[in-house]
Amino acid sequence: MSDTPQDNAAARESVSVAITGSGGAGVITAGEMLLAAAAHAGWHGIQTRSVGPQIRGGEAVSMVRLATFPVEAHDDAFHLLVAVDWRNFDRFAAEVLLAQGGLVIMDKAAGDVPPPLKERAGKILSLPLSKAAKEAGSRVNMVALGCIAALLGIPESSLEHAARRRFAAKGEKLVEASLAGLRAGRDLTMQEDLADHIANLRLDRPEKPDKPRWIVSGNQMAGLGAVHAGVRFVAAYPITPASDLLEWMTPVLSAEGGMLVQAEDELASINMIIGSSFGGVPSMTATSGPGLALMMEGLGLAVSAEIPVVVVNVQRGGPSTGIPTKSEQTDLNIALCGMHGEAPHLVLAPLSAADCLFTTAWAVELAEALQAPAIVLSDQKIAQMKAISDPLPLPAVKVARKVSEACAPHAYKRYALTEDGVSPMALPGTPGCMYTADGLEHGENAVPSSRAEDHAAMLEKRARKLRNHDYGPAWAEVNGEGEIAVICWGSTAGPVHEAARVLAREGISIRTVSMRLLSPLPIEALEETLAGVKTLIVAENSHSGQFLHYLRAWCDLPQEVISLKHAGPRPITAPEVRRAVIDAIGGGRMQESNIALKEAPVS
Amino acid sequence: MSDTPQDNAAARESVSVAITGSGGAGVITAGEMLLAAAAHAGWHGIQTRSVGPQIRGGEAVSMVRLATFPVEAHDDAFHLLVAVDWRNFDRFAAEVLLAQGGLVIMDKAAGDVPPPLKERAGKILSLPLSKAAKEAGSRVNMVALGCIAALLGIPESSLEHAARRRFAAKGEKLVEASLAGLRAGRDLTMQEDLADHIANLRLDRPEKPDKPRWIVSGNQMAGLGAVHAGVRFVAAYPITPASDLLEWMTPVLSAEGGMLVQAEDELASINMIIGSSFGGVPSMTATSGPGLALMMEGLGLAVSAEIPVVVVNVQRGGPSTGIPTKSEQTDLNIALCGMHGEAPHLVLAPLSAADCLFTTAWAVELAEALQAPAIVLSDQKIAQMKAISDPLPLPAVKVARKVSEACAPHAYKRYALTEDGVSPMALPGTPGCMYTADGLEHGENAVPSSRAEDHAAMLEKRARKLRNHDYGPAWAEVNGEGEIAVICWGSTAGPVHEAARVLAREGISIRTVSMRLLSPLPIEALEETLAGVKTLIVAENSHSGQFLHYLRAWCDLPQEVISLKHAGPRPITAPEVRRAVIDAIGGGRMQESNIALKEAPVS
Amino acid sequence: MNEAMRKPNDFKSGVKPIWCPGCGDYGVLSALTKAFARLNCAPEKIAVVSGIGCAARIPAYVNAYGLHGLHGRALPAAAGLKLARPELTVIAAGGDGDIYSIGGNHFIHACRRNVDMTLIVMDNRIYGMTKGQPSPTTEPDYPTHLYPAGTHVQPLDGMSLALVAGANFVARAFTGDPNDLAEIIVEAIRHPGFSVIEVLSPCVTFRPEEREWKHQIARHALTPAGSVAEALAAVASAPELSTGIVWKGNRPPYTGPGDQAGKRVQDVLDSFVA
Amino acid sequence: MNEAMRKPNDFKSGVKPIWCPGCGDYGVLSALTKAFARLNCAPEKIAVVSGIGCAARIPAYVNAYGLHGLHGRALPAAAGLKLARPELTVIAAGGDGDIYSIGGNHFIHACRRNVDMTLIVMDNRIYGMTKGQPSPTTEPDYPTHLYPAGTHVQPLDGMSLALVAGANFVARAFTGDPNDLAEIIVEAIRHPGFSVIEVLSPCVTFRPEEREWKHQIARHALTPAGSVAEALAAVASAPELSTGIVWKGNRPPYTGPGDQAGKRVQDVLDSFVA
Ligand SMILES: Cc1ncc(C[n+]2csc(CCOP(=O)(O)OP(=O)(O)O)c2C)c(N)n1
Ligand SMILES: Cc1ncc(C[n+]2csc(CCOP(=O)(O)OP(=O)(O)O)c2C)c(N)n1
Ligand code: SF4
Ligand code: SF4
Ligand SMILES: [Mg+2]
Ligand SMILES: [Mg+2]
Repeated sequence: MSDTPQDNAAARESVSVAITGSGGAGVITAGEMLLAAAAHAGWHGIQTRSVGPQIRGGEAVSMVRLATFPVEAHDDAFHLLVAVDWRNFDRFAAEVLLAQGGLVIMDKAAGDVPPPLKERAGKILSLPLSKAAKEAGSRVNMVALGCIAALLGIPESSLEHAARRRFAAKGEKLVEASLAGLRAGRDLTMQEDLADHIANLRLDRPEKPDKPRWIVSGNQMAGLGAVHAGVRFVAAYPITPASDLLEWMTPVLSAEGGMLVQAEDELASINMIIGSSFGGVPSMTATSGPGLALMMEGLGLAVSAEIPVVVVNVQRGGPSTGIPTKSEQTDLNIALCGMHGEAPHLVLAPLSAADCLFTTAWAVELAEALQAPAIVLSDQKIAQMKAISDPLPLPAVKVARKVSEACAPHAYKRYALTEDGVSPMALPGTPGCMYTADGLEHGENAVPSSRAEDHAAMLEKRARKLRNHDYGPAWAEVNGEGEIAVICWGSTAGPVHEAARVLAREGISIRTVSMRLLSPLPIEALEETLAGVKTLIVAENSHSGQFLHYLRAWCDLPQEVISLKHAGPRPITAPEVRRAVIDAIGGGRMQESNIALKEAPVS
Repeated sequence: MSDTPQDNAAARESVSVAITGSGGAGVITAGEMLLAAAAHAGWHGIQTRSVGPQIRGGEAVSMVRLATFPVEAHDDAFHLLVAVDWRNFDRFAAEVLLAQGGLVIMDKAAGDVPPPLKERAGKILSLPLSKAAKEAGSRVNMVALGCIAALLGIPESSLEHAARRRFAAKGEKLVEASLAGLRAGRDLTMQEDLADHIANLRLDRPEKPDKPRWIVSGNQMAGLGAVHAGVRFVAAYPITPASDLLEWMTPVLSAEGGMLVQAEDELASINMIIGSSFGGVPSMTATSGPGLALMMEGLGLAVSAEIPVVVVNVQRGGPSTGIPTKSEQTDLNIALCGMHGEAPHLVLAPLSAADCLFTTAWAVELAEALQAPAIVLSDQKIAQMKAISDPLPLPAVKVARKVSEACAPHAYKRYALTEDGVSPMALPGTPGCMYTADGLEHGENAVPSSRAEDHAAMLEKRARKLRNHDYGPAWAEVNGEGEIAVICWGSTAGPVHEAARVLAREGISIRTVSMRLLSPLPIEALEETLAGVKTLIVAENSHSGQFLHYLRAWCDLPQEVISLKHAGPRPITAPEVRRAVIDAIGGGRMQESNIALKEAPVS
Repeated sequence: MNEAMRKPNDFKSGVKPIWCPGCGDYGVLSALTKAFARLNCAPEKIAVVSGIGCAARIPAYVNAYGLHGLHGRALPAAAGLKLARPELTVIAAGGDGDIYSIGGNHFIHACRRNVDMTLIVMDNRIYGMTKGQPSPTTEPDYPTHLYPAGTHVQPLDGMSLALVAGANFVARAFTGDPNDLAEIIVEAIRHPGFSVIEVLSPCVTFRPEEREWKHQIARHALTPAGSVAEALAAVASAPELSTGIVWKGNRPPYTGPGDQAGKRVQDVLDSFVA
Repeated sequence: MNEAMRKPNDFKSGVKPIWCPGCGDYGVLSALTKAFARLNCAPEKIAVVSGIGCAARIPAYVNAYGLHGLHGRALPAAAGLKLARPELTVIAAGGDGDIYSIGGNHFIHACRRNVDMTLIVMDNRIYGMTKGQPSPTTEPDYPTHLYPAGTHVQPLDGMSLALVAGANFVARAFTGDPNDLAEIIVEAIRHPGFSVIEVLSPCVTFRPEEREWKHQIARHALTPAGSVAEALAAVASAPELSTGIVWKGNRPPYTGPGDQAGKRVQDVLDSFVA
């Protein structure tokens, strides 16, 4: 990895490949199979996709990064770009940057290479991909995948394994056809003089893992975490990019004795889960920005009536309908501050696709323990990413709501002012404790009250229970030492961790703080963690610096604060983080005030 | 005004009276008539009320403050408390504090005086109010009002004027009866030996105003400001305490050729006004917390599609349904940060009941000029307060949307990247400019785009147009000089201004900054205004300090910051502000960091 | 508590209603407690779920579990509760504004979803709690502060909508006849699936003329019809203030999507292996 | 532009639809432009307002003013526009999910409010845009990724709801018969008040079997009924895939609450004098 992305590594620890083509070409399938084959062979890696606006038949790019070490994020340039065709490639150009000197392979029939690519490419190779596919009785994506696998050095056995898994259900004929295509692709590559490029693209051998690796998406892991933690009722309304989380959950819930109900809208879904959780069943919904906006009134009720619910919000580009298929970290504001009145609640963020498992389960634990709503801020990047992972242990969460025993008539106080602020909750069916949960301000006995004293006591109780809880060390992943720290939240952790790894190898030690618990903000722990830091780089995938301003609002930050941010389809990358650190070391930029925030240059 | 509220003034510049009684007793009417009579006689003053949860027939308090100078807020104690009965008085006890040594007048039949009152009262007088009412063929509230007027020295002619205005429409018989009651009250008082108290309660003579004074409520003034500024379409859904704003508007709009449509819910109202404003008609809605929560998705569309709309949000106690009939300043968070994605927009706050006229009109001007949604954060206190005011001039706002002329087919760019970020908007009916407004991210031509470049350009455009606008001096009322400053927003301005007035007479000069424009935050102007300030007192009617944290998030604040805050039915009072200033001067409290915020002691 | 001996009073919570003296909602409260007594339900096995409004205040006055939620959202909250806790008797309650205006979408989808619970709509043809704005059932020419000259909008016909949308039991009752109302509530609760009872319940404060309803009611002018079409015709042709049960359907109640051919958590882990 | 010469093509914007090849919505677009041509509207006097979904993408493809708003909210936005700008021809358009699921409340209230505009519901019995979840019109046993074993929920009958709720013109059409559809759109636009056209519009991607609809349509099995009750009966008894106009009512359109006995701003100032 270097400052200007270029392709000059010797033996590769990490290689990035993009496959592009218009609808029906199957480039997504090819990318997923490449990942699966690599996983089988023992590599790590991730695969993501970017698609055009067409519902079907639109153009798409499949982006794959493979490595000998665990990766959670893309590199900022691709070493190999394979184009089945060039249709609307300019739509993706900003997301798919070819490394300087990188290799481009394209179908002979695809037409002209887009000019910017031409400039950067080390070599452009026109191969008869579609012709070969036709001859092999296969499809062009398989031929392309065959080429790629051969260049990268993916064992044929792993490729065959991936093809069998993929197509077995559809019959042996399809399996054979795809294998033929893969072979044709390999043969095409071998006929060319690509020695230099092959040397450059070939991956180091991986260490063989003990157990077969998993391929997981964030949405699957969030669903798994929720069901594992005991969620048995889900009500939701479909929305991209949360729908596949719901689709994963329905059958599992039905097998676990729970259920998923498709509601008529998000107002219904949030209120349905408030009802079910009032009934004692851990409950969840999943949505994305526009749906979250519709749920805020319901979440306020959950705050006031102290009813635990979990909302997994898979962020996408905003504002409004925005860019539904692309990632962004800009629902932080609404998640933190989107309710009217004083409404303390929980906000968490998974750090990677795999971490969706732990973080979602933890959210269920916290919501139930604190009788408060929890918003989990996932995002499209990790939610729909396919990531190779060691098999994940089911997290050891302790999900336990403090419930009330049966009691004498009129003795039960639903909102008793306990020391920790959590009051035992009577579940319907418990004799003697009949009460009415209320979103009107109330006294300890749950009867509505507009008295100033009751209001003050309840506001304080609801704040106290969150403030005083012991969240343990999971509030963030904290690594490294040094006077420079990079702080981030959620899915930006991936590139930050990788930048730290690269910098460490360059002999530069930095501190990284990747926050999982965003609200209540663990101010003390955070300030302790940042003690001694001179320069703080705040990295986030937003336009206005929502995270930075949130930190400023509540914490004393180090003297110099650098904001590394940009919104939209391009996430923050590891090289950007690394560059920001190097620039910060370069110095000459220290400043007294943390007002005139510097914005790190962003490519 | 003194530290421990007590009643020891000589000639009164300001006097506060509370009238309490259960439903049907008419204490609200009495308070309003007292205010009207005082206005007629040339005093200034305000009247507010507090009611119990009953829809009708519940207990109520009418709180009146009269003064020789303009007042916008209550004092923190009452010099005279008149009780028609004591039913559920404890509900209001925290809101109606008797000044130490104050006078209590009660009906003979009302039973025991609540113990805390007994301790504070200088004298408790049992009078046969209801008996006298019966004898006079009048009602008990008129008798009580007669007593009060006599004690305060309100001229009988003004009282009679108020009674005539109030009851004329209902017939001369009622007028006569009420006059009889008023006289009976006066006579009752005169029979007692109250010389000390009368001396104490009697108001200084006012300067006679040139023109007859007005009595206005914030809701009326907001409606007037909106219609004056050109709003001609309102869609809304009833909610306390915004309903009377709507009820004021319907007939006026119908006379002005506009209309008010009651929508089926708040989702409909916000989308209706988006539709009408897309059509070119300045449009508005009004709501309160729960309704605002439901409008956030719509407001996000208005941000993205750049459609001006104004939402007057009359704040009440939160979270959730909260305390619908009481005031609070806790919708700041949602108003500022309640939309998903990056959604820059306008947030304004009127500083008083009268200021609702200017601020709402200004909001219409800004929304139209910047093609963005504007939220006006009024609150129950000023919205439903009755305030005496000099006649208000209709503000000189310039409401002008930048519209597009007819143009050649396919030439029109709805979201053209202009320098100031505002793009001429074509109104339906304009030949050649047909385009589709969109909440999906789009290019200049309004066609949806998920390209990173388009997204970045539009995010920047939407932020730029707000950032670069010249808002002039109206962003805040700034007064005074000194190293101590008090900053506040919206309706807390009243008590802050009054505290400054009192302090000035005590020889203490402070700076006060009462913010009207909250978003975009005028950072430069604010920092300039605060230059040289050593101690900043941030006053707000919230539990968590929403305003303070917002300021911290974006500005470098002075070295010492003191948070003066409490939520709920009791607003911040002038004596509290004064005390915070005195304490700050007391010193010994300066501190380096602005993290370990001090909270001013609050009674 | 001796089960055989439950009385209406056992179902009163003792919390003092905020309702105006004479409000029709007192009669609904009284009928509801009578119905629970007749059904001999255990109070802890009942949940009353509501939105916001005068009518929607009813849960706190009943000695049962209650959820006083958001304006318009009683039905989804009630459905979530019933689906998660099928053994409970779930009542949803609210006013004409709560259910038919802001809650209209949940109303039609609750009818079609047909969860086994009972909805009581206390119809006073006005927004009581917010002091007298028109509701979807207000007559087009009825003057209010908001519309001194009336809304000019056709009222919504909740019963016909319920019928078309698929409710499994549809009735109208009058709060001034609490025994009859109690009987209808008993039948509605017993009837499987989603039951809708529209209760004419005067707002004596903002619509004092509704006190006259007691003289205008067409008691039991509605009787169970043989088909939805007949029920619709009956509602259309009956006098405006008719009461009675007009429809008892036989659609099976919705208890969730049932078996969706899934695997349990432990068994699904294999699917992640590359 | 010469008014006498407007052609369907004059109403195409040139923006390339994101729709799948073969999607039924192309036919709706084509019929809509035909209807505008037949009505000889000026493009700048038309506004097409929609929510979110495949169907709801239609405004950008029409050469007219368009508002592509929020999922479910086409109808209030369209009503606001029409009430503020009564001289415009306003079309609201969306899918079965957009209008009947999340937009259901606005649908019934739009019917009862009766603003003079036309709603086109492109019904494909599925959520196309979000890739195949069930909609309110999906059959209870239809398998999707979300519910492999079906939802077990009764479909919503949009036309009957429209009739009961008060729509002034109700029809069903088929996108595969664009001339007929265009004719129905022309009639709907011409008819005063709120017009509802449910258009059967196959989703070839997520419900490929709907390609068969072209063989199953009962063309004009519906004809204008004499009363709402008859119209309801006709809808109930006609074959599932019937087309035709079933109702033309004569309720006067809503143009706002009209004169509410108010004073103009300058005249109202007096009322503030103490
Ligand atoms: C989201 C939201 N919008 C508006 C309100 C204000 N509100 C409270 S009750 C009510 C209507 C009450 O009318 P109805 O449902 O008929 O009940 P009633 O009081 O007549 O019994 C309204 C509009 C609210 N609480 N929440
Ligand atoms: C508030 C909100 N919730 C959910 C979505 C996601 N969403 C987009 S379109 C759609 C449904 C589309 O179905 P339909 O209206 O039938 O249109 P079709 O695509 O089938 O034409 C959904 C759920 C959204 N955009 N906004
Ligand atoms: S306002 Fe009307 S509905 Fe509300 S309590 Fe009073 S009488 Fe009943
Ligand atoms: S997904 Fe279905 S509805 Fe959407 S464009 Fe494709 S065919 Fe049409
Ligand atoms: Mg009502
Ligand atoms: Mg559809």
